[in-house]
Order: sequence, then C-alpha cells, then structure tokens
Amino acid sequence: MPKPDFGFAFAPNRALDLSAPLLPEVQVVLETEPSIRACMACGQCAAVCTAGAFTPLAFYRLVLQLRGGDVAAVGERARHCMLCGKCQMTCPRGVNIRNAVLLMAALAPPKP
Amino acid sequence: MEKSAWFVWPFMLGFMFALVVLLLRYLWWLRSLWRRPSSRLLSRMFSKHSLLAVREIFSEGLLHLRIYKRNRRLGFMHMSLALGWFMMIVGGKFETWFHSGQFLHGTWYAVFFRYFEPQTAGGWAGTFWLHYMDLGLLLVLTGLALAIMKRIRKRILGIHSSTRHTLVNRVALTFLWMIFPLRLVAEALTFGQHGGGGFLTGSLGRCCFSSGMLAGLELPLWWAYSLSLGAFFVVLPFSRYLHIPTEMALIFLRHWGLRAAEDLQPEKALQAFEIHACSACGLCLDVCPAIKDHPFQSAYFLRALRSGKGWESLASTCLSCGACEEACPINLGLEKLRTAARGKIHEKHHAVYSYLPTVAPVETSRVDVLLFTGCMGRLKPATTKALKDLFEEAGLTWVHLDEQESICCGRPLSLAGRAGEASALREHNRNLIQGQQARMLVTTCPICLKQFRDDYGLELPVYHHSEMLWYCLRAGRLKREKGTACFSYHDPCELGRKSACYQAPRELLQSCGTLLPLEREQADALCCGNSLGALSLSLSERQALTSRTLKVLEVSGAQSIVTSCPLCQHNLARQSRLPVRDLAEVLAVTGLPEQHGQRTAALAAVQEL
Amino acid sequence: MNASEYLPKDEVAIIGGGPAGMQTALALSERGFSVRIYEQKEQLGGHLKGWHHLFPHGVAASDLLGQLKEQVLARAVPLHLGQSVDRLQKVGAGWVLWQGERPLGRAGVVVLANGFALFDARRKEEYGYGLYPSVLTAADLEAVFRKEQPWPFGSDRMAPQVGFVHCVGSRDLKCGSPHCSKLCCVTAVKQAMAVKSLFPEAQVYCFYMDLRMHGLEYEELYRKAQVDYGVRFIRGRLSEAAPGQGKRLHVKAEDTLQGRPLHLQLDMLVLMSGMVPAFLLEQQERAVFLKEPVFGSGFVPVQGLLAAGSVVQQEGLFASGACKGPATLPEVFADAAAVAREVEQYLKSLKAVAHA
Amino acid sequence: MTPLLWKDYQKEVPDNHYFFVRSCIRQTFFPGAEAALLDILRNSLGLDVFEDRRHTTCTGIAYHCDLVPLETIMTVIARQLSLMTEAGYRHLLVSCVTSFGIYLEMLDMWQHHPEMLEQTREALWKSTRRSFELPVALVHTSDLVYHLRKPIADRSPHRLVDKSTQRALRVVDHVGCHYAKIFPAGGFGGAEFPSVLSGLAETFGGEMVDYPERRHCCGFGFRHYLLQENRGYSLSNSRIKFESMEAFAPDLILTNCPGCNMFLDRWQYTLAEMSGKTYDREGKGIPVLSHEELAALMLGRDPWTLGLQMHQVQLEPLLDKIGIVYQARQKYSMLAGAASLPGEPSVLKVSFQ
Repeated sequence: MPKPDFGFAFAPNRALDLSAPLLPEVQVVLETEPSIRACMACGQCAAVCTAGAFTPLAFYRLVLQLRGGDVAAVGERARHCMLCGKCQMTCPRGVNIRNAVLLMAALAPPKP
Repeated sequence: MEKSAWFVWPFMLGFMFALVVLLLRYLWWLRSLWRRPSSRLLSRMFSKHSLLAVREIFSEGLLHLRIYKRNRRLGFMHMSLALGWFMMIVGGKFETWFHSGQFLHGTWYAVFFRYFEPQTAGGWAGTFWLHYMDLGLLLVLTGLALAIMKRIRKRILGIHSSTRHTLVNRVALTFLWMIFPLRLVAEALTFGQHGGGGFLTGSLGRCCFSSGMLAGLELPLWWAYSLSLGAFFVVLPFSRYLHIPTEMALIFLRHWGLRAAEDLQPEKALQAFEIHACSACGLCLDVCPAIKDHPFQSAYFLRALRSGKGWESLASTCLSCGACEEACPINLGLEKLRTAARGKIHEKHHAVYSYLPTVAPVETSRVDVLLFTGCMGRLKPATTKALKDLFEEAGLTWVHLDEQESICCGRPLSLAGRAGEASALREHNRNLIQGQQARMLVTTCPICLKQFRDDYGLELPVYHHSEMLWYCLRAGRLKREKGTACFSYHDPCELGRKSACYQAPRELLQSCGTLLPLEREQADALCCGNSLGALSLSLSERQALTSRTLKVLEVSGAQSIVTSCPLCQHNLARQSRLPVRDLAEVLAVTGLPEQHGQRTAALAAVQEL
Repeated sequence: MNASEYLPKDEVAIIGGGPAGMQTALALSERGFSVRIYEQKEQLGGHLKGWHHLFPHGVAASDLLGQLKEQVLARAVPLHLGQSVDRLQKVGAGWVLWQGERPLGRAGVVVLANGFALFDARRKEEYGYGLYPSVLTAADLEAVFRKEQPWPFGSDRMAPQVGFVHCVGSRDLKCGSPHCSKLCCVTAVKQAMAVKSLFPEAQVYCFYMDLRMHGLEYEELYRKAQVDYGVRFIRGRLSEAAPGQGKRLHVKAEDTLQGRPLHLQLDMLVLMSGMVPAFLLEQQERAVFLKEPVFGSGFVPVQGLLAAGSVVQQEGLFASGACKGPATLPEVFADAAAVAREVEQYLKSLKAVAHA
Repeated sequence: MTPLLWKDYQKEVPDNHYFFVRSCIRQTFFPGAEAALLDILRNSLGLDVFEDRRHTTCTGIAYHCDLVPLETIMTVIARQLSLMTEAGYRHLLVSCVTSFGIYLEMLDMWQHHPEMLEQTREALWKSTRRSFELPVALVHTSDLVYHLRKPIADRSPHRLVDKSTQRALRVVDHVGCHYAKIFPAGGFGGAEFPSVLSGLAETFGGEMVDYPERRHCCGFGFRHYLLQENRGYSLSNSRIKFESMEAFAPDLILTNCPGCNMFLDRWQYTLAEMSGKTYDREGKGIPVLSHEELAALMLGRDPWTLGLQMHQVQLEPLLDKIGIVYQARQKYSMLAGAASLPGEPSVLKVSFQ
C-alpha cells in the first residue's frame, strides 16, 4: 500500500543525547586534532572570521555541533571556510583551527 | 683469457639484475608518457636541451657544485665519490680499447681488467692509463674516508645533523664501502705478484704484496670484490642509491620539459623521479628551523613517500618555510610535493563559496595604487595607517580595495594542497581588482603577494609594500634621514625565499637607521613559527620555534625587530621582549623631523597612561 | 670573619612598598621584628596609587592608601625609596641586597612583595591601543576618574557609548599568559557602573568570555550593574577596532549566545589588561636574581599547599601578595598576616638551632 | 517541607451526587467509554450521577484556538452550571481534561474578578433567563475513578499482570496538560508529581514507569493540530514522548484526557507511516487506554461494547496478556450489521481475524 501524503512532517528531535557514545568519525577528528578540546567558545574565531562576514560560519559553533554529533551539518558548514587562518592567529586557546576545519569538512557527504 | 673467470659472475648477475629492475621501474613510472608521448617532450629531446642536461649532470651529478658552494667538505666528499667512480668507468673503457684494439667487450672485462691483463705495457700511454685509473681510485677512497668520518663525527664535515638510515640502506652502504678497498687490495696483490701498476696500486703491491706466499690470495680477493659489487647492485634499486641513476634521468626529464604533477602520484612521471632522486645528502636537515623537534625534513619526507608509510604527519606538521627547497642541491620541487601530499590527505575537503557576493563593476577615476591588506591586515591597523600616511607623503593616490570586507586571496588553501578549491576566491578578487583603474596593486601581506603574482594573471604589476616604498625612496618621493635607531630585520618566508625580496626592506631600514647583521638571515632566515603551511603543529611547538627565531633576532644593540608580514609580526610581537613593528610603521614613525617629534610625543603620552 | 654572625638575623627586608609590602611590614613590626621596606619608586603605594575607588564598596583608594601609610609612619618602619633591588645574595643564613654592583643592605629574611605588572595592551594590536586615543586600559580609566587625564570623547557627549573588553592578556596562551587574572571581571563591572553614574545616559557594554564573580559581594555588584545601571553584558570577544564615524571607533564582535556577529560604534573602549608577573625569579645556589620577565614566565613559586609564602628552594626567602599570582586587596592583606606568621616561625626555629 | 507541598496537592473528592458533563472528543472518538463510565458509576458502584441532555460543549477547543471570546465561554459555562443548579446538584463531574481546565479557569477568574461573575450572570439572564450557583466541588472523572480505585479493584476479576508470566505490566501514564499544569492545586499530585493515573495503575497491580518526558505535552496543542500547516509541530512533540518511553518497553499507555488518548494512539500510526518506526518491539504499537476504559476492562466489560475497536493500535495483545476473554469475530460487527474491515496500514502491524 503506498504511503499516504499527510501534508505535514515531524521535525527531527532537537534534544542532545549526551548519554549516547561519540560517533566514531567525531572521535577520529578529536583524536587527530586534540587541540579542538581546548575550545571554550569565547567566539573570537567567529568575530574575526573572513567568511563569517558573508555566511553563518563560526568555528566555535562547529565544535559544539561536532560534540553534539551533528556531523553532516558540521561538514557542510565547514566547507564554507576559506582557511585564511585569521581565527587561528587570535584564538586564545591555541586551537589548530585550520586543520580542524579540514577534518570537519571531510565529514560531509562527498560532493556530487 | 687463460685465467678462470668464474668470479666475474656475481658482479655480472648483480649488474644485470639492477639494470633490469631499473628499466622496469623507469618504464612503469613513465607509463603514461609511453602511452601518450608529448610532442613537446620529443621535440626537446633532440635539441640543445639534452646538451644542457648533460652539462647539469656533469656539474651536479659528478662535481656536485651546489653542495660544494654550501659546504665545501661535504661537496668534496660527494664529488670525489662520484667523479672518481665516473673516471674509473670511463677510463676503464678507454684503457681496454687502447690495449685490445677493439671497443666492445663484456662489461666485466673493464671492471676486472687488471686481473686479466696485469702486465699490459703500452709505452707512455699505457703508463698514463695506469696512473689515471689509480687517481680515480684514490679519489673514491678519499671520498669514502670522508664518508666514514661523517658517520663517526659529522661536525668534521661541517654539518650538524645527518639522516638516520633504514636497514636496507645500511646494508647497501656496507657493500658500497667494501667495494673500493677490496679493489685496491685485489689490484695491489695482482701487481705485487705480477709486476706493474700505477702510483697507488703498483707501489702498494710492491711494498706489501710481493711475497709469493700471498699468491693464493689473489683469486679470493677478486671474488670478494666481485661479490661486493654484485651485492651492491642487487640492493641498489631498493635503496637510496637508486638516486644515482635516477638523478641523471631526472635531469634529462626536466630539461625535456616534464613538470611535476599538482596532485600526489609518488609512482608516476616526474614526481616518482624526484622522490627517488634524493640522495639524503642532509643539506635540508641543517637548514630546517624545526630540526631538533620534528623529523619532518625533506630527506625523511621523501623517504616516507618512497616507502608509502607515515608521510601524512610529516606533510602536515612541516612549516613550508621553503628553507629545504632553497638548500636542495638537485632543486627538487619539495614545496609542491608537500602541498600535493596535503591535498591528498584532505582530498575529501570540498570548499563551497557560493555565498560570496557578486562584484558589481565600479566606475572609478584612475589612481596610483590599489591597496590590498588581506585577511591578516585587518588585525594590523597600525600597518595600514602608517602605509596610508606614507602614500600621502609620497603624493600617491590610492584606493583601499578591501577596507570594508576582504576575501582570502586563496594561498592558504593552496598551502593546504587545495589550490583547486580556491578558484572561486581568486575569481572574486580578480573581478574586484580588474574593475579598478590603477597603476599597481600593493599588498601588505606577502602571502597575498605570492598568490597574486603567481596565480592571478593580472595585467597590472603587483608589489609588496616594502618594494613599493623602496621605489618611492629611490625616486625621491620619500626622504629619510639616517637616525640612531638599530633594527634587526626578520625575513618572512613568503617574502624572502618564496618571492626573492631581500633588498628592498634592507635598504629602507638602512635609509633611516642601522640594520644589524644576524646569524641567520635572507635565504637562511628562520620561520617565525606561525606559517600557514603547517596544519597540525601545536601551539607549544610553534611557540618553541618562535623563541628560537627570536633568539636570532634579539641581537645585542637591537632596539626593535622589524618585519614586513602581518603574520610574522603578530606572532613575534606576542612573544618578543623587543617591540616588533612593520616596516611601514618604522618608516612612518621615523618620518620627517618635526613629525617625528610629534608622533613620538603622542605615542609616549599614550604609553605613559 | 664569619659572615653569618655579621648578618642582622632578626632583621627583615621587604622588597616592594605596595599594599602587600606595607601590610607585611606592619604585621612583622607588630610581632616585634625590625623591618625595612625597599621601594623602587619615590613613593609608597604601588598600583594602589593609581586607583580611584575600590570594589565592591566604592571606598576611595586614596583613603585606604592614606591609612596604610599612616600606620607605616607611626611604626617608624625605615623606608628605602627609589632603591630597586635586582639581586639577593645568600651569605650564611641571611641575605645581602644588591642594586647592580651596589650593596643596598643586609637582612636575615627577605620578603618579596613586588606585586604584579599590567599586561601591555599594545601587544594586542587589533584592539588599537596606542593607535587610537579612545582606546584606554582599565588603569587609564582610573586615571580619568582621578581627573589626571581627560575623557577621550568631547565634553558635549552626554550619552557616550562605552565598551569594556574582558580578558585582554589573560587566559591567552598566545600572549604567554594562560592564567585568569580574576579581578578584571569585577573591575570592569565597577568601572562600568562608575561610567554610568557619571554619564547616566551612557550606553555601556561589557564583552566577556565568562564572568568570574568569585569574591564576596561581587555577584551582587554584577546584578546591580545589570538591573540598576543597565550595563549590557555580551558574551563574545571583540575581533578588531577600526576608525568609525567621526572620532568614534567601529568595533566588531561575535555575540556567542545569539550566535551572530555584531557591530558597534563606541566613544571609548576600555581594555581590561590582565595581571602578569612583574619580574622573573632566577634562582641560583647562592643568589636570586630579579629579572625582567620573559615570554610565558610565571609568578613566584611557593612551597606546597601549607606554606603561605616560603619561596621554593630558598631558605629565608618569602613572597607576599600579588607577586605570587593575581590577588585582590583583601586577599593581599590576609596573605600578609599569614606570611608574617611564617617568617616568625622561621626565625624562631633558627634561634632554637642556635641555642642547641 | 515536602509533606506540606504534598498536602497542597491532595484533593477532596465528594463520595456521591454528581452532575455529569460530557467530552466532545470522547463522544466522537471513543463513544463507548463514557457510556461504560456512567454504567460503572451508577450500576456497579451505585452512585448518583445525573446528566442533563440539554448540556452543550464547553467551547474549550475553540477558546484555545482563539476563536471564542472570553464573555462567550463564560456564558456557556454559566449555562452548564445553571443546569446543574436547576437539577439540584453542587458537585460537577467533568469528563474532559480540557473542559476541566476551562471550568477551573472560569471559577478562578470569577473569584478574582467578581465583576466578571456579575456580568456573566447578567448575560446568562438576558439570553436564557437562567441563573446559577457555583459548584462546591469540581471533579474530573479520573479524580473520581482514582478516588474509587479500591472499590473498583475489589470488584475487578482482572489485574494488570501478564497472566502467563505473572510479570506486572509496565504502564506509562500521560496526564493531560490542562489537568494540573494550569492550576496545580486542582489535581492529584499537581503538575510535578501527577498521581491520578499512576495510583490507579498501581492499584490494579501494574508497574509504573517514570519516563523522562512523562510531563511533556501529547502534541495536541489545539491550534497546532487544527491548522494543517502546524500539524508537524504537534507530531514532533508526540514523537519526543514516544522516543522517551520507548526504552522502557511499556505494555500500556494510560491517559486521562480524551484528546491525549486520541493523539497518543493515532500519531503512532502517522509516525510509523512517515518514519517507518514503531515504538514497541514487535511493530504493533503501544496500546493506549484512558482511565475509564481501563476501569471498565478491569471490571470485565466487553471490549467491543466498550468501543475499543475504535483504537488505531490494536488492543488484542494487551487483552491476551491480561487474560481477558473476548470474541474476536464480534470486533467489527456493529448494531447495523457487520461493517467492512478497515484499511491496513503499511507499517503498523494489525491483524484481522
């Protein structure tokens, strides 16, 4: 029997489930670039971001999303980064942002 | 040939084996060219380019002039080994031709000629060949002695670090070291028993090996010589000694117009030859700013590429400062290879820049200068302000292209091996620049400078602000009086080694003060540690490199450190005890005398707060 | 000559005449020890001289300083003003104090109380300190409050826009200061409130990473600033300051709670410069050098958890106050008492050994 | 001071003499349930429960959709109360949780704004020439069933226990938002510690599960559901509840509000169609019962007379577990003769014997 069209759909669950284990691909990113863990979401990266002037790219939010397991969204957004390194220069915690972004961008499904 | 010739077989088998393996490997590397020969390559093959290649093989493959220029002792070592062996190969051919009257012989004949024809006499010409061959042998033995010394105490050869070798390489090295002493002893014994010989072998034979009791040792010694030769040839195609034939092949291929690929293909075309042409001479080690902390120097990187293991971390921790490429005696394209490797690591990265605004064409009046300060320029307002003051002073009109919003030039992506991804950024900036009417483009960031020059194909000339200010100074548009200030100047990698701009900043500084000489500067300058090339170098590792660089820069007498790259300045300034300023700031502050007074007073007032 | 006999064992030399030095001197003097203060400046007071009023109660800094000075004078503590000690030499059980090649004095015990230095805000060039006159540090603003310096905006501005940037040179590995200076947060709140009381129409913004209101009544002050003074707290770091309209500054930041970039025109930008070491302690076997700090060098290290001020591996050398790390004035005063007690115990133990 | 707090949320429920008002949704979707409840109260327990056939909807649905002004709903409520007054009752028994919330709200408003009460009296008088008294007790049917849980359980031949394994059945409850979230003192246990359903289930021997999203809305939300564009929002909220209870593998969802009963039942089908997922382990869905349906089943009423064939998730597995004997063939035979079988969903498993 064909599925009926209800004319509406449910929104995916927004709640973070911290009891679920970290996704393996997230773990790989965190282990390859451990400095990501030092992020304290101060927002310096987003404040100076060259791409951030045009698109809602903000590295600290990528870190939060990555830890929340929102892998596809992180990957898609990380692809907007120009890798200019300005954020890395000003990051007070010394996060290797460029490497982290490259690793994050690889999380998105491959480009068609 | 009455004597038994069985002992030549180990050499012959080894030699044939090496020849076959080499041929197969080279054919495999060149498979794409084999299938689709390029007309350019073929046309260059039969032209002066081949002669030029022969000349380079002579100067670099045999004489090792570039190594010699950097380090005489090391250069002599390489030269004596290569040239001596070459002399013996060529001389051996001529000698056998001369004595037998026929040109073609089995390969073994020349190699073991002394065994077969110990008493050959041929008048003065025969004597010449005897002494000539001994000279070649002596040269090789001298090189060998130096090589052994280098293994024991590298300082004797004027180097601080040498490569650590793998097992195969050590085996090959052992056989190589055995070959020539064995030849010496074997020839000396033969001459001692049968008479004759040159100044080295003949004299040694007469004084030590003339006793009849030693006659039984003659054949075993020639066996040992042949065995060590044969064993070396068997190991050669799998050891770093593959560099000997590969370097020669590489020189030809380069002269015939073959270029390395942009992406990593370690078993294909020119890249394969480059990777295997490295002799691990160690020059890249000594110049590397991170030599004590990281083993990512090119010799190790290429070795990792050859083995296919571990190259990833070496590629992503390296600073890409370009010091090794500058030092490499066979001009390997190390930077390109490294970025190719990074691109391979991050091949899943695909940038999306569809959000970029479209550049609307603007109707503007013609100006002298288009100023582009780049991403980093926004963090350096003092530089931009100083530069604009200097433009005013020089009477130049300008437009600050990216005053409101800037887009990355694309070089950081290229350094990460994702050059292709940067095309959208380049396109955007190109539109921005081409919409304007100006005489030149000036950037304050050497990273942008390199990208604009190399990859943008702009019609108007691109200058770094140090070059541009230097032209102003020479043209008399800026006038400076030599003050009492003492500077030490830090050469940014991207401006110095990558863009060959050393003179302009130096002359600018000398025009207003004293520039102090440094232990390492210009092409030898150290990286500030903040290079965009390194992807996974941690902050503490970067800071350690910065302190090392600062140690060089904080020479006694220096009142301030001057540089001309926003990245270097930012990085050095946070860690330095001396003030670190951009060239433009220095020039603006040490401006005209009355301005000078005002400005320092204003600065002092603010600093006193 | 036996040097240890020659040295005045019971005499204590205090290096630094700020609140820590004065309070330690008083505490020791009350316990009957003879004390001397060596101060490099011509006046006592240290950083306290430059403050206008103090958090959380708004006491005038000059009042507190006056009280301290009075007590020091009343106790007739010998003062060596304008004398900068740069080397301490261990002789027997005591110390000889040097300024360059000149011996300044001798003492059985030395207490370091040279306090802290303020982070040089020019090292964060993107904030434009030293480049734009409207960018001040917290110390500059205190000078403005003390009327030693004019407001950076015109007197016609009744409703200035003012921004405070927290954590300038604190919690910043790149600047070599990984620690939290802990009192900039409450200082910013205090100063923001002061600006609001002087210019009730002003708009005041605090750009912070985390607000650390650790002290007694600080949290109350923070709430007061929000509710009664209308100071706006924005969680996010400033990216850069650039010239704006007229004499104003154009600043950009990320509001991390909204997740959006923000722009603002400001008449005054105040940088909360953190506390960094004022000197580097280079310890050698028989001498201690007080040197200019290098990148990333720390505060004076003290022994273990139980000791208040015994300097690591140096018998008879103590440290008091903010030279050991960021501290508030009440903390400095409490510390001075604890250090004095430790010095007393040390001297008693020496006597006991001598008698035995 | 927790005991004091608990005292606040204990409710006085009169033992007898009720004026009963019906629920629109229960009437429409679960018509057998109200009949069964009245039958239990009157015939099994011998209570005096009076119902005036002239009473109307409380207009709560329209009120929560912002379609009916306050004055109108007050007048409608006043009319219901006038019927109660006319019949000589002082205890109002409400079948619908939303109606229950509406009555509470109007009484509360009249208490704080006596002038509104006067206006309402005037409006009712002008339009119908009726007058009314305020009720002494306002009781939801679940309150009454909870209050009478012991006598009901004593008469019950069944228990909430798996007959074959003697395992207590796991019950998740869903207390409707309007029951105690608006006026916590109006219900047993308030909004935080709802006990009106859990107490009932435990009396029958079931095992209560305090799942994380127990207090979350069922997703009805009136205007969220009633506009088709917003319906996904309603569904998403229901999904949060199901995701939360899934891990506890409940045997039964127990509700007190007819709206919730319908949503938690019907949305299981919709979610299964949209996402292919059911929240039980066998793909049959989690059975949903309201308090009076549960009481009727426990007392041995026939499931089909009770109208359980109106549920989307089939109840036969639950009936089998409890050990209730039923005539499978009778399920779809209506008064007007055998009806045609309903269509079969593509995901949710059903069986027609």
